[in-house]
Amino acid sequence: MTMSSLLSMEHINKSFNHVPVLKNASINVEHGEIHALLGENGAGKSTLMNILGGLHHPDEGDIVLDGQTVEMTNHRTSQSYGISFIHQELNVVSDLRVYENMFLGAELKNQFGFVKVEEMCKRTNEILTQLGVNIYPKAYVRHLDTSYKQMIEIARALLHKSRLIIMDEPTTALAEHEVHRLFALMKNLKQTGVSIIYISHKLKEIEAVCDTYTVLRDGKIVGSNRMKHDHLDEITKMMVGKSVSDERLTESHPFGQTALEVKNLTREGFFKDINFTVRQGEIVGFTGLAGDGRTELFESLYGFRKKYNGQIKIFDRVVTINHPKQALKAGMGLVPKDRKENAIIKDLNVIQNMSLSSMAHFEKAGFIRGKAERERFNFYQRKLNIKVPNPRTTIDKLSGGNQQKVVIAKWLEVNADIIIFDNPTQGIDVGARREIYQHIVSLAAQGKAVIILSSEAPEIRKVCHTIHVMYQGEVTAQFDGEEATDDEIMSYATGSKRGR
Amino acid sequence: GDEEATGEGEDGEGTEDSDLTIGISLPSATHGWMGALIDHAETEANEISENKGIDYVMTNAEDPNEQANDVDDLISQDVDALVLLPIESAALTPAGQNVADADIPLVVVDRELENDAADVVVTGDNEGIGYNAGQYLIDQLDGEGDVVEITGPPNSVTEQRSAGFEEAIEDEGGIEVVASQDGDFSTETSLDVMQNVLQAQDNIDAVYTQDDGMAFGVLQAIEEAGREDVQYITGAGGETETYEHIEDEDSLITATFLYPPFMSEEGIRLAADLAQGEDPEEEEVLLEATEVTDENADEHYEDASF
Amino acid sequence: MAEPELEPAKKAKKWNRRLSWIWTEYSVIIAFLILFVASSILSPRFLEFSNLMNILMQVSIIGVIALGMTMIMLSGGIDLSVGSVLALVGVLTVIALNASGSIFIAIITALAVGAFTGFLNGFMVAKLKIAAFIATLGMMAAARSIALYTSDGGSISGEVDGFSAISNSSIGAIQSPIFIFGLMAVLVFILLQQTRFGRYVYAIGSNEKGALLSGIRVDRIKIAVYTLAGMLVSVAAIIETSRLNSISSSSSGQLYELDAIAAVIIGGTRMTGGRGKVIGTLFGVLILGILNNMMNLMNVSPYLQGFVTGLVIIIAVVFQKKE
Amino acid sequence: MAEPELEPAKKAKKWNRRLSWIWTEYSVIIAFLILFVASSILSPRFLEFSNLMNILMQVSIIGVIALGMTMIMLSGGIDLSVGSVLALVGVLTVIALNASGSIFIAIITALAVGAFTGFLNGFMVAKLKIAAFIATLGMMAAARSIALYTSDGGSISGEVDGFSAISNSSIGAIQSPIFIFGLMAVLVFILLQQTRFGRYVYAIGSNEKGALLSGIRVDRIKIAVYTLAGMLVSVAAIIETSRLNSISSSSSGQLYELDAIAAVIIGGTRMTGGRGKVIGTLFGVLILGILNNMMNLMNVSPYLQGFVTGLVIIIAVVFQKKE
Ligand SMILES: Nc1ncnc2c1ncn2[C@@H]1O[C@H](COP(=O)(O)OP(=O)(O)OP(=O)(O)O)[C@@H](O)[C@H]1O
Ligand SMILES: Nc1ncnc2c1ncn2[C@@H]1O[C@H](COP(=O)(O)OP(=O)(O)OP(=O)(O)O)[C@@H](O)[C@H]1O
Ligand SMILES: [Mg+2]
Ligand SMILES: [Mg+2]
Repeated sequence: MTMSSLLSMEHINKSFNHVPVLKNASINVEHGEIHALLGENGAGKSTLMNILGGLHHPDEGDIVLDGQTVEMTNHRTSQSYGISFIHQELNVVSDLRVYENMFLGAELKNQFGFVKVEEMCKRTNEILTQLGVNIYPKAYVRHLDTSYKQMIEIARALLHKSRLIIMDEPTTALAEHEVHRLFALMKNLKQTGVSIIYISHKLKEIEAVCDTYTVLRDGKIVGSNRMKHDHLDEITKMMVGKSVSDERLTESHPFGQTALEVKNLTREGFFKDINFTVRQGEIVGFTGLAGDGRTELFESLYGFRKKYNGQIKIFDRVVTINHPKQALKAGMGLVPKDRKENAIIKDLNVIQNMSLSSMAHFEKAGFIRGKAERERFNFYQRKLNIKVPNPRTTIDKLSGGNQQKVVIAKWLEVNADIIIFDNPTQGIDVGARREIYQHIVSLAAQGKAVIILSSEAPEIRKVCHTIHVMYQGEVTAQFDGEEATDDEIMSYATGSKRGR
Repeated sequence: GDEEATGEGEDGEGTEDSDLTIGISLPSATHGWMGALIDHAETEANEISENKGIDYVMTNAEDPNEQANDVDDLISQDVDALVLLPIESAALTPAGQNVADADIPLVVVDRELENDAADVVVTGDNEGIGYNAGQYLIDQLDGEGDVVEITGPPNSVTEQRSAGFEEAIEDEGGIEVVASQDGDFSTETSLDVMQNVLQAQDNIDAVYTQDDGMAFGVLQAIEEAGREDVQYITGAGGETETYEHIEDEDSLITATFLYPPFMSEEGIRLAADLAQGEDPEEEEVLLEATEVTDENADEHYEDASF
Repeated sequence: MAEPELEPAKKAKKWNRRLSWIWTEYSVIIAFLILFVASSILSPRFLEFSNLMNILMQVSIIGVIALGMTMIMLSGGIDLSVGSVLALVGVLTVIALNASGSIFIAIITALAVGAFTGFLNGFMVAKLKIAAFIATLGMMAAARSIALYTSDGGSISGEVDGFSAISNSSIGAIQSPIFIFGLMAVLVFILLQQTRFGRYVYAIGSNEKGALLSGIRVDRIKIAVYTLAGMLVSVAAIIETSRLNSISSSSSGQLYELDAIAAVIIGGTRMTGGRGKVIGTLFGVLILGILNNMMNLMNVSPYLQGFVTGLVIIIAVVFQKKE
Repeated sequence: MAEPELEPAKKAKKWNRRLSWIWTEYSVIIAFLILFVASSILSPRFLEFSNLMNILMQVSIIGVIALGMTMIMLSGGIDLSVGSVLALVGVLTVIALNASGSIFIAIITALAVGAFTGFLNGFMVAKLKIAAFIATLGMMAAARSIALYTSDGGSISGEVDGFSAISNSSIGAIQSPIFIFGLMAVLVFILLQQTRFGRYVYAIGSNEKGALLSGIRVDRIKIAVYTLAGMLVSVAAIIETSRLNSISSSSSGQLYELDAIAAVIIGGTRMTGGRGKVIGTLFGVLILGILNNMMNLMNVSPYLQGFVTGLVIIIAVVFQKKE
């Protein structure tokens, strides 16, 4: 250990319910560096950081800060050492206002003990402006989009003068230009001597902003080094244990009949005049910035939001869908975004989460056949490589990425003719991400109509036959998947180009 | 014969002949009168246990079903006599039958059962309270006037006290009940309710309340409103404080009608006798709803204990 | 080589794990056992067969209600109206019984009234989106009021022979209320554990939005839950009315909601829904039953019984392992 | 060019939005106004000054309790023990008063007892992690029990001159309970809206984990909330005891918890916490007060009053705009 290290965590061991999650893991972070912490889903990244943040206690091992061994009794100890933590799961308080969230736990007060509202609003505005977001500080957070909530979490970490900021997948809900702003800010912070531990599954980001990296695999350290341009492939191999190819996944094949046709779909204030068709075997992507209305559009189609004008046809039948159940019956499924809020049922176990939308498959004479459920789950566990200590544990015990895989398994089991994936790879590691897209492609090959919503144009370009770009509730451009370029998509998504 | 029957089983060691137990099943104390009744029962039972060596087991129930359960418990404990104050007469009738079937002497207090399971019945006269209060007000008002009724919460006691009152004033065309509202056997509630009633009624000559505690609330409301029209307030029960009011010339509370909580003492004394194998002297002890006014308040002052 | 040394440690670990699992899942059973053993020591009468049967008999009404409450609370709701609805069902049942002279019609009336009030509760909660606490609080006031109004505040008795036999007969050594309670428990257990409906109830209690997005008709399931719970209240009302061959519009069912909710929570069901088990509720009901029984057996001062009950409820809940 | 055409539409939209905002935030006030106007029409007596003062006077006790309940419910909890604690505080206060002869000591006793029971509630909820419903249910049973025990089930009266002046004096035309209620409302309002403590209460009710991770000492805040609410119950107990110069251990405070909770929810506070306003609670309390007043003024059958109350509670809540 050199004296100059800001942090070193040494020989950390940690088990949950006797299952080892971290095995002799160590990490070393210098002053003023951005350190990437990498690894597959469930590798133990969040767990390691939770130990640093005082949320878990290591079974063995030391935490050394500036040469001194410290005891992280709880998260407040950690905060008192100047460590800020942006958690993987959003932790904003949705019933408070933006500035109240920003200053929660560290309010500015006057000598009478009353809070200084205006001053807090002002500071909030300053920081949010730096991050390039424009939110009214007195707005209630519950009215904001997920990406703004994420920005608020980030801004809050910046507000406190920290020595070390832990960012556990901060960009999963952000659009690309927001990510760029964040990076610029991170680099500024670095200049002032602040260190950052950065966790992400987006290797492009890692390459763009990180100085050093540590790779975890199954709770063990498999490598740690300075970041170099040509390391990415090697890092991937370290993480996954094999190399992952980067080429286009989808092949062109003849499409079947039109599965979904949408005409003039409008919902006041959310989206307007939406027209598109999806044929059997086709993969259609919708991309744009956060708040472009794509989630609202497809939630309306799916019957989750009820009021809209226009016409929806499924296999030439005009349908009215007022409830997700009707959508399912009509042959349409939706894999929602924001898994914690929308997709997982945290008190049900992993198997039960998998079977929830297709109970009919596991029923006999009105009773559930537990064995059939389990067997079906085993099938998906193998197919999607789901890491789970025991399928009877509740799903919230799984790592974020593995939770997402269970959610995907649930919708594969539904076997709908039309499947909408909203941000399906949120928080998924590179290896698994490719696997998930492979499954999506093979669904299309089986004749399903597939729709993918994602802010990550580069990613869906690899899978989609057709890409629609949305801007402020309207479709502004339509591309063929093979010929679209990221730049061009971006210029429509940001509204700098219109009408194509 | 009874004693031998209950002496069966293996509780032989150390058992003496005088090892008798009285079971007492009462409602729980949700208002003052019942609280006083329970208190009297406990005091008397303790006294008997000291003087005569007769133990007791007391249970309290919130509702008729729980009370039926309590009675079952007491039966299975082989008590030697049982004192029962049924929350509801009809509901506890089968339970009373079970007691009789188990050959346990039964003393019923306050409310009668609908069969003849009881060996002795000690009751006050709920209808009498209403009837006597009605008569009293007719006398005082010369058969004419506007009367407000402040009732207890909806239950059979309230029903009887209202029915008696109604019966009394029915024959006198001149008495009109201008409002009848629920004071919940509570001083606080009666105060609030009476405030509102005073607001609505321009003229009130007298207030009939079904409980002394409520009379106090009514009195306070009238005094606060500064109303001169009300001349009489009647209570029911027989609290010490009521007698003070009755003897006080200036107080509007001029009469109450006895419904003494110490009837439980009487019941327990009788049960103790029955447990010892004595026959009851009489099968019905009716504690009359005696009218207490300033003429006879001093006679009853002694007995008041709550 | 290290194997022989590792083995016992491994075994111990496995046992540890199993014990901690039992503890988490079944701490209420342990609490029950402790109370049971303590009671046997404190009172020689406690273990007598007739006393144990008394306890079962006494808990059967609250028990049946608590089964419905378990479903409601698993779905994330609560029902404060059960006591008043019991009185209302009882009153209307006896009226129907006396008017028709038919026990069958009385039972149908009971089930219909319970189902209807339950349906109304569910409708308010699911469709009108009223917080369950307030919707059922309103129902609590309204149902009691109607019961009082239809019976002039008094109690009414059955006048048809045979009605009181429902609760007052025995099957072997077991009185029929105990039997009915057991039967209902099995039915609710199967419903919750073995059917899709049950799965949906848990899902809704755990994450309502997630359940909706999974294609579950959340509204219907909720209405069904309250309706079924209402019907269980009907069953309880039939037991109670028939046991006493009468029902009091004013005092019957008073505070049953608190007993039932307490039993469910002591049994380990989470207030906010999504987690809990019927079996836990059964033991929760038994704990309360033994407690009442013991306080009677030991002649605890009536004024202090509330204190003891409060204390035991809290201890039983603290006792449950927290995550 | 299109501008002039757009303008009026825009304005209308803005108005629309403002109206819908008022509606969302203050629907309880609208409900209140409707009830108020309806009452004035139905009963000519209603609008008399003395009647309005009566109403304020009658709601002051539940009102003070409901203020504390608002804090608790904003933090995501509930307190079923308020009625019993009121009785306990009252009993111990009168005992202290009569023993010491000092009004000051009586008031200190009242505050200490309320604070202590509140602290215990908070401790059970925050530290022992017992669901608030069950913890305060236990306290409800225990407090009533101790009150009954210390006063032998009866009621006790103050024997010190001047104590009853606390509630029975007036400041100008305003009786002191109304004044105390107003003062407490202002204090709680400031506490919740203007201080960091208030902010934390909302945060905890909205997202406890988020609040915890923000470095808020959730446990302490919760304990403080329950303790403060307990002290408000003490204030209510002082008002009540002093008003009648006596307290009944058995009947005082019965069911106050339901009235207070109903007032808070009618006032728009969310059952699960995080959302709500003191001002809403004030109007919730007034709605219940007017309702009781009107039913007495119009001499509604006591049997039916529960029905009317239940109905109005539900209508008032349905009335609130849902998101
Ligand atoms: N509280 C817990 N109880 C039991 N097991 C846990 C708990 N938290 C994490 N785990 C397990 O620890 C392992 C590591 O999880 P962790 O969240 O650290 O993964 P991760 O590397 O952050 O993955 P991801 O990239 O998916 O977020 C997983 O197998 C997970 O199931
Ligand atoms: N109102 C209700 N009353 C009682 N049970 C109900 C009610 N609504 C739904 N259920 C039960 O809940 C379960 C799920 O109902 P749901 O309507 O979601 O099923 P489904 O998958 O649509 O079935 P189907 O295809 O037959 O319509 C079924 O077991 C059903 O019997
Ligand atoms: Mg993670
Ligand atoms: Mg269906």
